Amino acid sequence: MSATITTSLYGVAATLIQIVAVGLGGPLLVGLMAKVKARAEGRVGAPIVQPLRDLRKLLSKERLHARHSSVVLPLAPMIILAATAVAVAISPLVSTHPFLGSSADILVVVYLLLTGTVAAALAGLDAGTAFGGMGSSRVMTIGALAEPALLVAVIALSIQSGTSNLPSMMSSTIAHPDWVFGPSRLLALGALLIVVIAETGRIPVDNPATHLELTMVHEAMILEYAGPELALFSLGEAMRLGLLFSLVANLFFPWGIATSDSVLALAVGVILLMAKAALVALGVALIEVRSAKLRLFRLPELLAGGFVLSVLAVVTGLVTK
Amino acid sequence: MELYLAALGICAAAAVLAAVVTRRVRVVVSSILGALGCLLAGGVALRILITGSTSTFHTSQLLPMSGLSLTLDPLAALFILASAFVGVAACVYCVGYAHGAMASRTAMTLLFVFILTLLAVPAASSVVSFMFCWELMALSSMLLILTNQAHSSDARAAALWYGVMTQFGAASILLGLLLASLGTDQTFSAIGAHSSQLSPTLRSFAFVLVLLGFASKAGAVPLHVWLPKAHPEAPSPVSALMSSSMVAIGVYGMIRVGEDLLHGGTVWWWVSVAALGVVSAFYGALHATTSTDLKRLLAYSTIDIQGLILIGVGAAGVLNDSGQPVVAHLAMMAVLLLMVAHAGFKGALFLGAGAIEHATGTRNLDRLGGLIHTMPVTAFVVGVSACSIMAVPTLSGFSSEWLLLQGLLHGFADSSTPALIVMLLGVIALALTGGLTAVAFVKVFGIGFLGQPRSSGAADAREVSTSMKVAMGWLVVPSVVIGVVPGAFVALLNRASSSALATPVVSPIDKGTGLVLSQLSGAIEPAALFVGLVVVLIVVWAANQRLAQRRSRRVDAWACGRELQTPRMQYTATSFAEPLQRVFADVLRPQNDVEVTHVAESRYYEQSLLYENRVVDVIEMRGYRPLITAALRVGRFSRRLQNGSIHRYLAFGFVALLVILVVLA
Amino acid sequence: MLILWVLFVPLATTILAASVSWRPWIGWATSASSAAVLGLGIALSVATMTTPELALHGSLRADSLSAFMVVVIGTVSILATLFTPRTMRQEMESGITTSRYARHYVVLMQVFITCMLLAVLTANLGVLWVSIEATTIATTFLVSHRRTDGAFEASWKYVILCSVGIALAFLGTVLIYYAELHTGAGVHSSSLDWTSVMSVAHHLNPNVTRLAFALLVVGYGTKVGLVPMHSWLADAHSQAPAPVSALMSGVLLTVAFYGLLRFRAVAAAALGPTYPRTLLLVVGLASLLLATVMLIAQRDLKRMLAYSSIEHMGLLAIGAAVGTPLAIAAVLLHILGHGITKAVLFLSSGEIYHLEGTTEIAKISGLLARRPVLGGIFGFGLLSLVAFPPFSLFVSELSMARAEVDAGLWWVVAISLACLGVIFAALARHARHMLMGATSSETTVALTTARSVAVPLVTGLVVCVALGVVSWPLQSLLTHAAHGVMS
Amino acid sequence: MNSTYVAALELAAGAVLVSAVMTLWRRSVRSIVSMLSLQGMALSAVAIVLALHEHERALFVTGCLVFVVKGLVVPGLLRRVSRLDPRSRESRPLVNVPASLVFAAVLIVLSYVVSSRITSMSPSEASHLVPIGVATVLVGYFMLVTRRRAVSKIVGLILVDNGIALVTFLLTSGVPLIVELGSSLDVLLVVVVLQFLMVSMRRHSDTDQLTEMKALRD
Repeated sequence: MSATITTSLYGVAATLIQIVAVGLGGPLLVGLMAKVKARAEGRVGAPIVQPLRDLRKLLSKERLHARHSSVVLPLAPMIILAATAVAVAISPLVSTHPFLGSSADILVVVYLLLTGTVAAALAGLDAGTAFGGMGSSRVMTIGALAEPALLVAVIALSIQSGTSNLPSMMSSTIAHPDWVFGPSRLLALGALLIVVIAETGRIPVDNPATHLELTMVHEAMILEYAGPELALFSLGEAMRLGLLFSLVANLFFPWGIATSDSVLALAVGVILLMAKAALVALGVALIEVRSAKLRLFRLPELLAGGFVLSVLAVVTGLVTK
Repeated sequence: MELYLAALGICAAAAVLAAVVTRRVRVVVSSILGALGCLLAGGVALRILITGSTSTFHTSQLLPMSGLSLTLDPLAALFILASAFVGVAACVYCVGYAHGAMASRTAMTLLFVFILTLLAVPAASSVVSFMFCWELMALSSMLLILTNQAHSSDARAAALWYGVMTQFGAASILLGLLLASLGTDQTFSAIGAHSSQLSPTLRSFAFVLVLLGFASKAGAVPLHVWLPKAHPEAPSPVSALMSSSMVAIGVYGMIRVGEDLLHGGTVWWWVSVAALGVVSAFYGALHATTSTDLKRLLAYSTIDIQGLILIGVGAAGVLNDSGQPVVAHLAMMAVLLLMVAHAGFKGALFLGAGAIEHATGTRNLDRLGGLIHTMPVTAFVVGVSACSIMAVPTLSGFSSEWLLLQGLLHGFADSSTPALIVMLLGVIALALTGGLTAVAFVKVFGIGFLGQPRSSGAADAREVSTSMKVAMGWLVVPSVVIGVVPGAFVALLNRASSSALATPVVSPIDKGTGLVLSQLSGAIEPAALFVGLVVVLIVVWAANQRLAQRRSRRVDAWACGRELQTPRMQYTATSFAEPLQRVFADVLRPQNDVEVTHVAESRYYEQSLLYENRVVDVIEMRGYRPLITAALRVGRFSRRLQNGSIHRYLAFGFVALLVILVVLA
Repeated sequence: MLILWVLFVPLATTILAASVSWRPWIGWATSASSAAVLGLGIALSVATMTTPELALHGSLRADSLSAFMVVVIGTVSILATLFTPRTMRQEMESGITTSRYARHYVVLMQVFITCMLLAVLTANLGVLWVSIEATTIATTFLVSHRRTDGAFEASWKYVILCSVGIALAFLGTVLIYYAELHTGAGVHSSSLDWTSVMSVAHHLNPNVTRLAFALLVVGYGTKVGLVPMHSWLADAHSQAPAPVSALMSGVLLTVAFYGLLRFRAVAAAALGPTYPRTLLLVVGLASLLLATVMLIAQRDLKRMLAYSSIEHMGLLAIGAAVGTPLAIAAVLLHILGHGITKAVLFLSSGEIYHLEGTTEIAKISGLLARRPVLGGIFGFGLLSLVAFPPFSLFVSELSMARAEVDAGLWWVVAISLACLGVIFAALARHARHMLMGATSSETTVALTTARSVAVPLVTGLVVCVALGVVSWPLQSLLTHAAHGVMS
Repeated sequence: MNSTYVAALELAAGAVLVSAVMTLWRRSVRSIVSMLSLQGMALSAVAIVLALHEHERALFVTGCLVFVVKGLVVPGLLRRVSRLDPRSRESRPLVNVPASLVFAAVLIVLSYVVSSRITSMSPSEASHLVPIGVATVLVGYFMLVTRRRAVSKIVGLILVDNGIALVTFLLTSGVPLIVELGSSLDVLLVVVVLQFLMVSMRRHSDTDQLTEMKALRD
């Protein structure tokens, strides 16, 4: 009985640690990527903690709502945050058995992320402006095209493990180190990277640093956001990024994640998670530096490529089983 | 069984009442009576699902030369339950909705006859009884589509399409059932007991025939063409019933005949079912994203969901045939859950669409907008149902799609090639449609309810009456309940699935509030997720209130500093879906017309520009239209047979006489 | 004695109608006479349930089949005669008819009905032929009743085609008689008596019977409206006054079919089931196919109904081809359902013609909006015609399909169902044009339909529904009749 | 006695067929009607010969009746009708005369083949002649199909009836009831048709009008 209580206490602790880690780490990853990009372009760049400072500043600003907007405007960032936070809470990022680990299904994570996208797209349409509609339309288009690649890639991983339960997937990967470099895994990794880039709105899919009408996607959507709502929105987006990077890292390289209940294991888990996520961020940043943003109507080709990779991953997984 | 018959009787009484009493009484009293009948039927169905009992009824006093046979088993009960649930909503909705042609004697009577047949078809358990109820269902729904025929040529065309398709479908089903019932007294129990003695070819032939008919009713591509015409044109309560219950009965037929009567047959049957599902899901989802007519969009989305259901049915059939009964049950339960969930949210969406049409006079999304301010209840209903259909956790669409994905995922453990192909295609179809559905329903809610009104009708909209709100609210309940505590339905689903599949196994899903598959591997606790989401929302909300200013200020939208913002500058439904339409231009084949009028003085200046964009159903255009043209050509050509010349008429007989003499000589 | 009354009542009415000049009450009297026939038919049915065969002097006899046919004739003729006063009034108002021709009309109608009753009640196959021939003569004048060019053309074609056809049937009857004479059983007394023919049917010379049955199928098939001698049907039905069309389509065709049913039993006994089955299947399917293609691009309302009669006669022929008790019972139910439905449709089409002045489909539209009751009756009649439940044609067609599949003829069912599908599409398309659409500008108010029109027609449809839903009381009679014609 | 009977029977029956073929051959309405009259008489001769041979009084009466009706009355009526029509020739038959005759020959052969199957059951002198009756039916029907004039059509119809009557006499000389009924009703029908024709002629004064009416069509 007491063992159960201890386990759940550790679970709660792990969950809280994960949420805090992703909540802080997400913005830091954004900052890190900006820094890497700046350095690669020969600039000094803002400090890595700049996104956190921005959040604090936005929170203290006046709350402004566009005239024709509805309850969706303030609600959307909260839903994005809530969905992402729950996804973070159930995912084994630091420990293989977080508090809500019973529902730690990778499909749940996928659908929670989709929920965030939907909320964001609705927010873009709420004010009734041309820009918001454009952003929403583009975000949903990209989302609709990225979704198949994401889901099939995830299924490819699940088929290999025989389950879509995240902790089980990770422990089976730990038990079969040879899987990591199998063709199915590599193909799925490729697909997931493309999806992650699309979902987090990075170059070559979207340029987070532009406000140019022709190229912007995400920024157009949040054009009517200001002050605290913008802060929540940005935090939510950053947490999505943190979650995705951490998940990719853990799915393909689960070592270091806490499998036992001890403070030490949790600490190791946090540190290694930070390191792995930072590595992924570094990789994505380097991709960003080396590529130009694609035209909107070239994007389907990229995303279809991701989809094909993921289908190939399933097929090779079945063939080599 | 007596109570079930009483429920049917109450519905019949409502129909008769609607035919004889005055308009005011008709709308209110008969609707309430109808709702009571549905409630009773639903209660009976629920009891059968809980106890797992089966009861039968036969009388030779009805239906000459065969008699009427009814059997209630858990499979039938589940479909009756779903129909009854939507039926209650449709009846209550009618109290506020029925006006004009819908409140007429004929329309109201037919509505209750339609509900009656929806409740009766799953219970019918002999070939003649089944066809009788089935055809009566087709007839009443076809006539209901014609409710507004005086003002809508689309409704007339839709009814014609629907009628012809359903008649060919019924013919196909009839022939299939008659072949399956060779050598029996045509009751389903006798067919089930005897069918294993039929030759495999005959059984397959019978199944293919039956499948064609049921697939057409279920809206499977390419037999779907009637659906996106008929569902939008029917009055909304009827659309809701058609889209949530009637199409499900098509699936019921496949399960009943394929699994129960013909005992699963061979693997390729179910591979073809799944293939139909894959095509339907993708095609439906794609058209849903590009439709701008709200109800047409919902109709295509029905095709999409029906596709997913067919994938599940196909997967269950394949797995059952290849010796994976546990996973087969999982897939079947997923399908049944998805069916029930779909009945709820699609019913609510159609009623919501009806409310919008009622309030604004249009169902063209390009002319709506801003309704969340004037119609908050409708906005809530449509919002929640749209989220459910997009599989947002923790609503019913999510629970059921998750279960379906689990069925497919564990189906990969089966190493037979057909099974793998079905699972793979199923996963791909689910993946492809998930995103497209999200686009479609973000469009519905975002364009329809958010932003500024795009027409005066939308601007002057008022919230609908209480009865309509109650009816819509009633249909939101399953979205939430199935979403949050899907485990509560596992026992019911297991009974229905066991009565469908010949090999009963211990339920693959554990008892509890969530969906825990301990025999396989995988679990979700939507209740916990729901609590988690709510807690985080509250925390974030509280934190936001504490950390930042509480008061908000209304300002003009910034829009990159543009001064003038008119409703016409908003993105419309068409423009919202335009990027996707371009991506899938090869499948959708959109037709674009650009008409430029230049000013007289110079061709470099344009006076006006007309852009028209249409997405027509390619399958209808390329597959059906040529057939119709050919039939008409045959008809016109054969008119020459009877050209009025008596010489020719006499010659027909003379030639026949000579032929007879030569043959007999 | 009952049999004699059945014949006596219409005969007496005939004499009454012939002896006084036209008054509307004579029309009502004919309806009363038809009602009496129906009542006597029911009494006859009840009687035949206990005694399988009622005979009178060896020249008249009634079994369940005859009794059922009397019921059919009675039912349909009530509907048709109820419209006599109305039709005559309308025609006199528009100057088509004078009181003299009205008298002719009523007398001929009664002769027509009497002949049909005689045809089903006679014991002698020769007299059966004679009475059917006599209906030709009566109806020829009824078809030309309006004395327009079209009416003359139609009745000219009708009389020529039917004379040839019925002559062939006569040849067939003679050959059967010849075969009966030479069975070696020493039958010499009763000259084509049904009972005696059936008693020696097993010994009939197969070669002769084969030819005879083929001639009978073509010959009686002419009156039934089966391919290849169907061509008169559309012309005659479209030109005759509505009650006449109703009576012709509703019962005349099926009375001739009754003759075929009798001879089918003889042929089946002499030749085994295959030959009559093949022959009837060929003509039945041919009729069905012809009706299908002719209905697709049909332009005239009454011709549309006429081709639909050909379709239904084809279905009956196919049902008779199967020849199992279930099939025959279904055929009989179909005869009754079709009779009532077709009568309702022809009578309402007569009203439509009266209102619109045309029967061209292209010129009629929005009927439901302008005449909701009449349009509704016509619409539901069409639904009954295309065999939707709960109308009785659904049950009978379904039972025929069952019997056909049981007999191994599933491909026939497949073809029939395909044809029925196309026919449904065609009829629905025409109905869409005629019934639906907006009200034209001139008459925006929906007009009521006279109760004297609506009540009988609605009653007819309700009877169709009742027949299709409730088994009692017809089921046992049908089974009885089916077994009777098999023995 | 027997050989005389056979010869007389064969002669009379042969006359029926010959007159039938002659109607195909001739074009003028008057001679066609004469042929018809001849045929009626030949038919009655067959009946009378049979009646004498079989001692059937009823058949004898029938034969006399046939003589009066088919040999005299009906042709007479036809003559009257045709007098209403100024043109007295079959102008353009659908199949021309030589081809018609060749076809008639084919029909006669066919009827022999068919009849042999029927009469093999109980061969007798009379039933040997059945092919003649069948051939008359076919020739009559052929005429009905291919001749445009209304009068020619009626002649074709009567040929069919006569052929059937011949078959009836030859096959079932014993019981004349239905024979009588049949022939008398046929006559009734023909009279109906004739009356029809007259009414129509009064309206249009042209028999071609009637056969060429094509207003009722699909």
